Amino acid sequence: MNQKELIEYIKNNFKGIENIKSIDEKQFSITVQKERIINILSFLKLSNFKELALITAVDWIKEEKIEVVYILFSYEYEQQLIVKTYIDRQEPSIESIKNLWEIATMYERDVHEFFGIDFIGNDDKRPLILHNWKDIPPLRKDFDSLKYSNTIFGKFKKDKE
Amino acid sequence: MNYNTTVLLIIIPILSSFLVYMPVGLIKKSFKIIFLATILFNLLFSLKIFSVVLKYGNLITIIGNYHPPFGINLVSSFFSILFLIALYIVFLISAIIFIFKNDTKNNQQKISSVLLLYLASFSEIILTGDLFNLFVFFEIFSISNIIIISLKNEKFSLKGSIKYLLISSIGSALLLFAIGYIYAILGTLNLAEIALNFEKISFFSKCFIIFFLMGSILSELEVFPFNLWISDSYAGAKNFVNILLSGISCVVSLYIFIRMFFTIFNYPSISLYSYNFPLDIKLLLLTFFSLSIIVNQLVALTSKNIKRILAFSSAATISTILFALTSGTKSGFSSAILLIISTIISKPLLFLSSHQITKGKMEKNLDSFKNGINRKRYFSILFIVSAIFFTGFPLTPAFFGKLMLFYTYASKLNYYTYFIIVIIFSITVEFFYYFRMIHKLFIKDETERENKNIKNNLSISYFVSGLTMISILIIFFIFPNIYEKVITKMSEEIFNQKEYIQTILKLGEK
Amino acid sequence: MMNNYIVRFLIGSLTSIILGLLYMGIGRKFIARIRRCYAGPFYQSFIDVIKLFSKHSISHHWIMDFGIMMGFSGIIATVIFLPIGNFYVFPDMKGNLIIIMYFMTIGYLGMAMGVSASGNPNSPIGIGRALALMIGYEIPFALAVILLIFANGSSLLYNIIQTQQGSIYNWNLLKYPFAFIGTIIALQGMLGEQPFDAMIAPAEIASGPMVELSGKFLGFGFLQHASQIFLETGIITAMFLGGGTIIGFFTKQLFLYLLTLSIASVFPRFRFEDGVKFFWTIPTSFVLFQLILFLIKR
Amino acid sequence: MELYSTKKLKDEGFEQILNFFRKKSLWMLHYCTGCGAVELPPTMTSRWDMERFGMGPMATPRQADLLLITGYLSLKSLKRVIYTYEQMQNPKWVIALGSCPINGGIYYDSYSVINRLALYIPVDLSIEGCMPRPEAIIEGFIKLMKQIENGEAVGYKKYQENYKWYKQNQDSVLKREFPVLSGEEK
Amino acid sequence: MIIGLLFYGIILSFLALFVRKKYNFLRWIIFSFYIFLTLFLTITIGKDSTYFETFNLISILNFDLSLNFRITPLGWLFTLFTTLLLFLTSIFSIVKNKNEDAERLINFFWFILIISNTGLFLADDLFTLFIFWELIGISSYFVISPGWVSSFRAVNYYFIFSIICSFFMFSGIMILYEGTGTFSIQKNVLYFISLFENSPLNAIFVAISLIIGFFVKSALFPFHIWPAQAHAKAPDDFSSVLSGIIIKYGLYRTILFFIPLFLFIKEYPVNHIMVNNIPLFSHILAWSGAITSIIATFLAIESNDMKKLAAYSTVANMGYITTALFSLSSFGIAGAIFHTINHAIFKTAIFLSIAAVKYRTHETQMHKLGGMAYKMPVTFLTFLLAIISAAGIPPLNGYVSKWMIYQGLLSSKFPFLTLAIFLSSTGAFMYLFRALHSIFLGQLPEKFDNVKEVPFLMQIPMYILMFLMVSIGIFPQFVINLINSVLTSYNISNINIKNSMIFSPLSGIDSVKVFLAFTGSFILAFILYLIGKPRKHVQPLDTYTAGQDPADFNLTRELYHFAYKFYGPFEHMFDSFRTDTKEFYDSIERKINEIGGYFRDFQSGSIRGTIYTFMLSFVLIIIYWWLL
Repeated sequence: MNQKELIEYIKNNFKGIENIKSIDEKQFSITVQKERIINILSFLKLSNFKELALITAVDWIKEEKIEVVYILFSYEYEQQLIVKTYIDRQEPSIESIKNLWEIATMYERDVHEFFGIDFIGNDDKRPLILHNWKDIPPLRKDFDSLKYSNTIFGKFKKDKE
Repeated sequence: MNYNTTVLLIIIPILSSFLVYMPVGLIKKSFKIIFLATILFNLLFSLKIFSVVLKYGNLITIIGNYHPPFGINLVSSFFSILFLIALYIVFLISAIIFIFKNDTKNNQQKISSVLLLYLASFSEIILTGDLFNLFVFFEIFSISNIIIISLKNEKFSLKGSIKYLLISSIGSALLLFAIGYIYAILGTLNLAEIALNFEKISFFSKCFIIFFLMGSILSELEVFPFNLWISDSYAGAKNFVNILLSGISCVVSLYIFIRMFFTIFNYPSISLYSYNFPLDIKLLLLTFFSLSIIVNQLVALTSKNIKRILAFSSAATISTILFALTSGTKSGFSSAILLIISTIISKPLLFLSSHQITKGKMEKNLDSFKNGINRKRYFSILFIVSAIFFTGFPLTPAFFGKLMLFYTYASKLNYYTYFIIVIIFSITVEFFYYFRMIHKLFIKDETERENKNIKNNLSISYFVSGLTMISILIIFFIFPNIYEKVITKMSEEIFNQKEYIQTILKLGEK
Repeated sequence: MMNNYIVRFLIGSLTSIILGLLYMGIGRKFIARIRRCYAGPFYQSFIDVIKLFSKHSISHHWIMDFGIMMGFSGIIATVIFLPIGNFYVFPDMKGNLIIIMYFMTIGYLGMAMGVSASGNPNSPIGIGRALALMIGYEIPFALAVILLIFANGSSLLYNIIQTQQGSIYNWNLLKYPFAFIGTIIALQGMLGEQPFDAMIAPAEIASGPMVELSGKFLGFGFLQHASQIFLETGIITAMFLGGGTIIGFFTKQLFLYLLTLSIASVFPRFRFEDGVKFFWTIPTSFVLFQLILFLIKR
Repeated sequence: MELYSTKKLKDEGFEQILNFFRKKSLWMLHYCTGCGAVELPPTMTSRWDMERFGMGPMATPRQADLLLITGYLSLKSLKRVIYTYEQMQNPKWVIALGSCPINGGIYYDSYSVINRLALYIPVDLSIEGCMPRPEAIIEGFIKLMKQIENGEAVGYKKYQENYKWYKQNQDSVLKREFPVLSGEEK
Repeated sequence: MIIGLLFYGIILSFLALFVRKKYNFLRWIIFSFYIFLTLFLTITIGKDSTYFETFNLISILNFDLSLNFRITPLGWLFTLFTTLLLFLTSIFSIVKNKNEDAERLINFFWFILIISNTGLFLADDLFTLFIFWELIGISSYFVISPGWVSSFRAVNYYFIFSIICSFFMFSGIMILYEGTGTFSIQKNVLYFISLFENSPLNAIFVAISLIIGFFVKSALFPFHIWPAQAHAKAPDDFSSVLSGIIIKYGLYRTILFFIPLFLFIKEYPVNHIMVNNIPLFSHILAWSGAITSIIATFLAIESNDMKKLAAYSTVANMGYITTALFSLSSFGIAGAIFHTINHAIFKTAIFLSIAAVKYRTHETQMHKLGGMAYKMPVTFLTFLLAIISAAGIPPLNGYVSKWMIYQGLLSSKFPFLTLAIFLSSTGAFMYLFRALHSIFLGQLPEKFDNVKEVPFLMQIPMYILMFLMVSIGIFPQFVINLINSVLTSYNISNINIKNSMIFSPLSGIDSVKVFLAFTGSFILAFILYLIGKPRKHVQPLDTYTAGQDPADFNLTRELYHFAYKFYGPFEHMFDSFRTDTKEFYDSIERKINEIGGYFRDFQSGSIRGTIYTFMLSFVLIIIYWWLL
């Protein structure tokens, strides 16, 4: 099944799927509402999009939205499917897909650390990469990294002036 | 020398075994007094006879004025009287236990009469000079044995007694058959007469006689293929019966074996040679007895019930004694006597003390021995001392017995010497399971509830009998040369058959 | 008499240290040459030792200091019994082979005790490997020693050397060639060179026993290794190459050391149990074959 | 920021002689932190051969005198570098390769990469270049040797004298109690 | 006077039984006082072998059984060093047995053991030898397992083996007695030698009966499992006696009988198969010793329990001694006797230090211990010196006897035996260091932080043992003079010593010079140590962990101690041919039980069955008679 048939197949099997776009002949993306994310992902997993490559997020500060991105890959069709959902920015929370894919716990823990998204059902909230981090999640747009670096690491600059 | 009163030793017990039923005067428990009186009489009277024998040598009692080759006569030689005294002592001890402690109040009267019959029968067997007389009292002896064993009327004792009944009846049938055959050939039934012209008869008939006579007493001697009745009867019998069985019945059959082999067949110089099948009787007996030693020891090692262990260890010791006797030399005989002495004394003691130690417990297996040392301190010490005496710790009579045994088989340096390995195996196994039992006494028993209220009701009779036995053992330990004189005298008497025949037949002609 | 011994003792021990370091320096240059680069000057190890003794050091317990010192003194004490050329520290005990073999174990025991008191698990793992390897290479070496003792009827190195005097043909090397090959392989294990250096594998167990040795303790380790080179090569020259005069003796030692280094620089590392298996099969069969030949001939 | 004057802490007399030997046998701790580690193999092996100067890689900090920081240091690796540095024995020297340890380099604005290594451990010599080539590294080594020879390479003494200042800097970065950007100064 | 001593000992042992539990240290003081008395007497009596004493027990049935004693140089030497070591262990056990539960019984049987120990060595005739041999068997059995259930399993092999060997010896004595008519050792030994000429078959039977005792008691190849079992369960201070002294009895008796025999055959090899001029039979024994030492060494390398390790090392050392003894060269025999003494000394030291560690930590598994040296320095020093002398490293006493053993073996041309001994002595170094590391060095677990040194009374024997090891190591000539007196009594050529310089056919050593060399080099090392910059003390956990702070991955000192399966990969090399002899004996035991069980069920069969068997067996006898 090449990409077009796949897109057709998904379009008429599922409702609540907004714009399906094919990025290139190996990749295509769909956007889904937040509530339907779980059963779409589980359906995709069954129709041999076996591998969850990545979970990440994008902070749209203007639209007050955070976009959660799931990248799936299927060996059979050799297609990469990008599933996007938009959640509210103030209290970002979404269902955890821990029991679909084991690896999801690690990705969700990472995204939680860098974007502050609360994944319901995944209670592993320990810091993963950052060391002794007390501020707001760093990859949020409203986080000013230069100011942070200057305040904490830049002491020598002040002495120089 | 003619001494007719020894017959009293037999008549009095038979008489009193009937007297027991008639209540004498007002005393309700009169049978107890009669019972004890007869035993004491027998003991004292045999001591008197012993003093006479010491003075005049062998004594002959002629019954009904028929002179020996025809009539029945009793021979009380040094060897037989001493045996009798030893057995009377053991009988006295078991009688004390039976009378004072026994709880089955009602049929005590009946049992005492049976015991008295038992007493009469074994004293007659030892004293008799006549083969048929031997058969008759052997019958009474086995029957009374059966009755005693079946006293406890629970599964094991009944099964054991029936087995014993069957085997001993077959044995006595064989004995009867042998008597018939001897009477047909030699015409006489007097032991001395048979011994005199035993050489003349043909080889085949000699083998015939030996086998059938042997066959009858083998079952008594607890030799392996024939001792199938031991495990049930010993396990089932009451305590005082065990003492009787282990102390007296084995020793009596041993006496018959010695009397037959050494006086009648004149064992060491027996000529059993014939053209077509030379019979080396010594090798036959040796292999037979060593097989029975090994098997008995193995069964003793692996069985769990205390009584069964002690039973099979006594069976093994008796086969060792037989093993020693078959060597046919003086030192072999003296080692046999030494082992007999140690069994007569320590074996009943073992039964007695083990019974007391396992008194409170349900099943009488090895674990019931646990923590014996501080539960029943007196009896455990009794058990340890008697075990040490029985297994032949250095300087005890059994040790000298084993010393002599090794010496007998070492001296000849022929291919018989290699039978020693059987003895070594049996000693090792024996040491092992006796020390396992002693070791169990010291082990703390976890399952035992610490209820201090088991009053240590030390029954006097057990205490007294234990004490007497221990004192005998200690005396033997401290003054070993008591039994040295006894053994030398016995071996002289046994080994010259001529003197035995002369005392009977010469007197007869005169 | 007393000062005579002290002087001889100093001569014996200092030559072993100095020459040992010298051999190490030359060895490093030799290996560098094989790797097509120019290692530092030949006196580089002297500098290293002095630098190490100039550094501060840490120790976890006085047992660590005592152990390292004992290790070093064990090796020096063994060198005392070694014939250096034809000079003997103790004239009346001219190099007793069995004493030397047993004295070497003091060096191992001392070093092992010191480093295992340091508490770092890497060092006992290294020592365990070293001891297991030791039981490996001791067998061919012991067989060679037995062969020579049987051949010369005396376990003194002095007599073994005497029998090899004269021309090159009566060197034990030529009389018992297989035994020599076996011993050379055993020497490889004794010095802890490449195929058998599982015990100080820098990559796996962070240089094994020497993981906690800093400053002067590492200096002791260096000196011990140096005199160990001098000792082991010295024994084998005495046994097989007929230790000649002072100069001849040193050149033969250097030749042996460079031989082991050339083998070392081309071989990867054995796992230590395969090393032991190797020792018990190949070199032992060489020396065994030679021994059997000798026994048949006698 | 000149907390120390090299003159005050200069080695004198006997130490000066020892420095001659220390210079000739510098042992480098084989601890590759950042992207500069790839430059070291050529310097060690036959192409540039630092063994000529008696320098060699050592497995444990106990045995090493020279700590090579090869590139940027995140907070977590800074913690390990400080722990290893303290395990090394005096006299010890630190060389920082690349521009990141000097001013944070291309990660100047990153929230986890430190901007200046000198604040946390004394750096004796920094070799610029976004990963200097082996020739520059060898040049740096020779410069350090000269410094050691005339007794100026005294970073370790400086660390001992101003230990409190260094500890304070390290704690300010590693053990922060309060958020940084929320405004209130710690 | 000896009989007075023994009699007095028996009275004391019964007396000690009645001391109440509260004053039980008094019981042990009486005990050690008695041993001191025996030690004092043995020294005062001295070595004149004319001293003869007899005590007539009984004479029955043409046997005159009497205990008679004679001081032979060999007997005297063995009594001296065994009583000395027993005295030291008894001092150690005064404190240790304060709160043991069954110590009243242990004391009583240990008393009997001491009495029979002196009795055995000074016995002049075989009957006394057998009586004390039997007493030792029984009393050591009861001391090892006084009422503990678990230890019966461990001891039953020891018990069975010792009974078998004592009764085989009994039959051997009887055959000899029949020949010579008396029990005295001298006559019997001569008769034993002459027996080989006229009736070889019985001579071999007697020889085997005596050799089995030797094999069992000194735990040689087929019987090498009982020490490990018995030691693991025995009370700690007794295991030092068990492996220091009790294992030597078999050896003593063999020296009495077999050395004169083999030397005689060596001179007049009439019709004996000679293997490079020593009798084939002694060659086999030498090889059995070598095999035992190798097997025991590899078993010791694998064992994880420190007492089992020490037990296996005892078995290995017994292997050396047998090999040296049966190489029949003068140096071999002298080396064997000297090694027995040395082995007794350093093995008691090892076991006492292990007992001290166990007294404080109640733990015998080596991987659970660690770092004891930091808390118990004296015990550590004793253990260290004991290890050095056990591995035969020069300055201490082990190397002199090992060197003599090598001289003996090499001078009588045994290449492969020397190789076997060399392999097991390097192996010895392996497991001894492992014990040193995992018990005393490495990381001290948290739970043993408050472990203190053992009380002073326990340290006295350790100091004395250390002094003994060092002094014999430096001045071995005192002990060698004693051994020479023993050699002359067996007219073997003496070892020539010129004040601390021992000459052998192959080479000579001067142990004073060896010690000087070692101290000189140690001083050199110490000077170098002072030259270097002063060192700084650092906490045990502050080690190189590749930069990771130990507190981060909650590393405790116990986890950080590497001791479990120390030579894991090395052991895997021998997986293919690993036979477990204990398994072999268990299978025999199971087989015996099976047969016994078969006969037992056979007994309690049905009634009808009994009759059939009765008749069947009767018929079988007749057939058997017919075949015969």
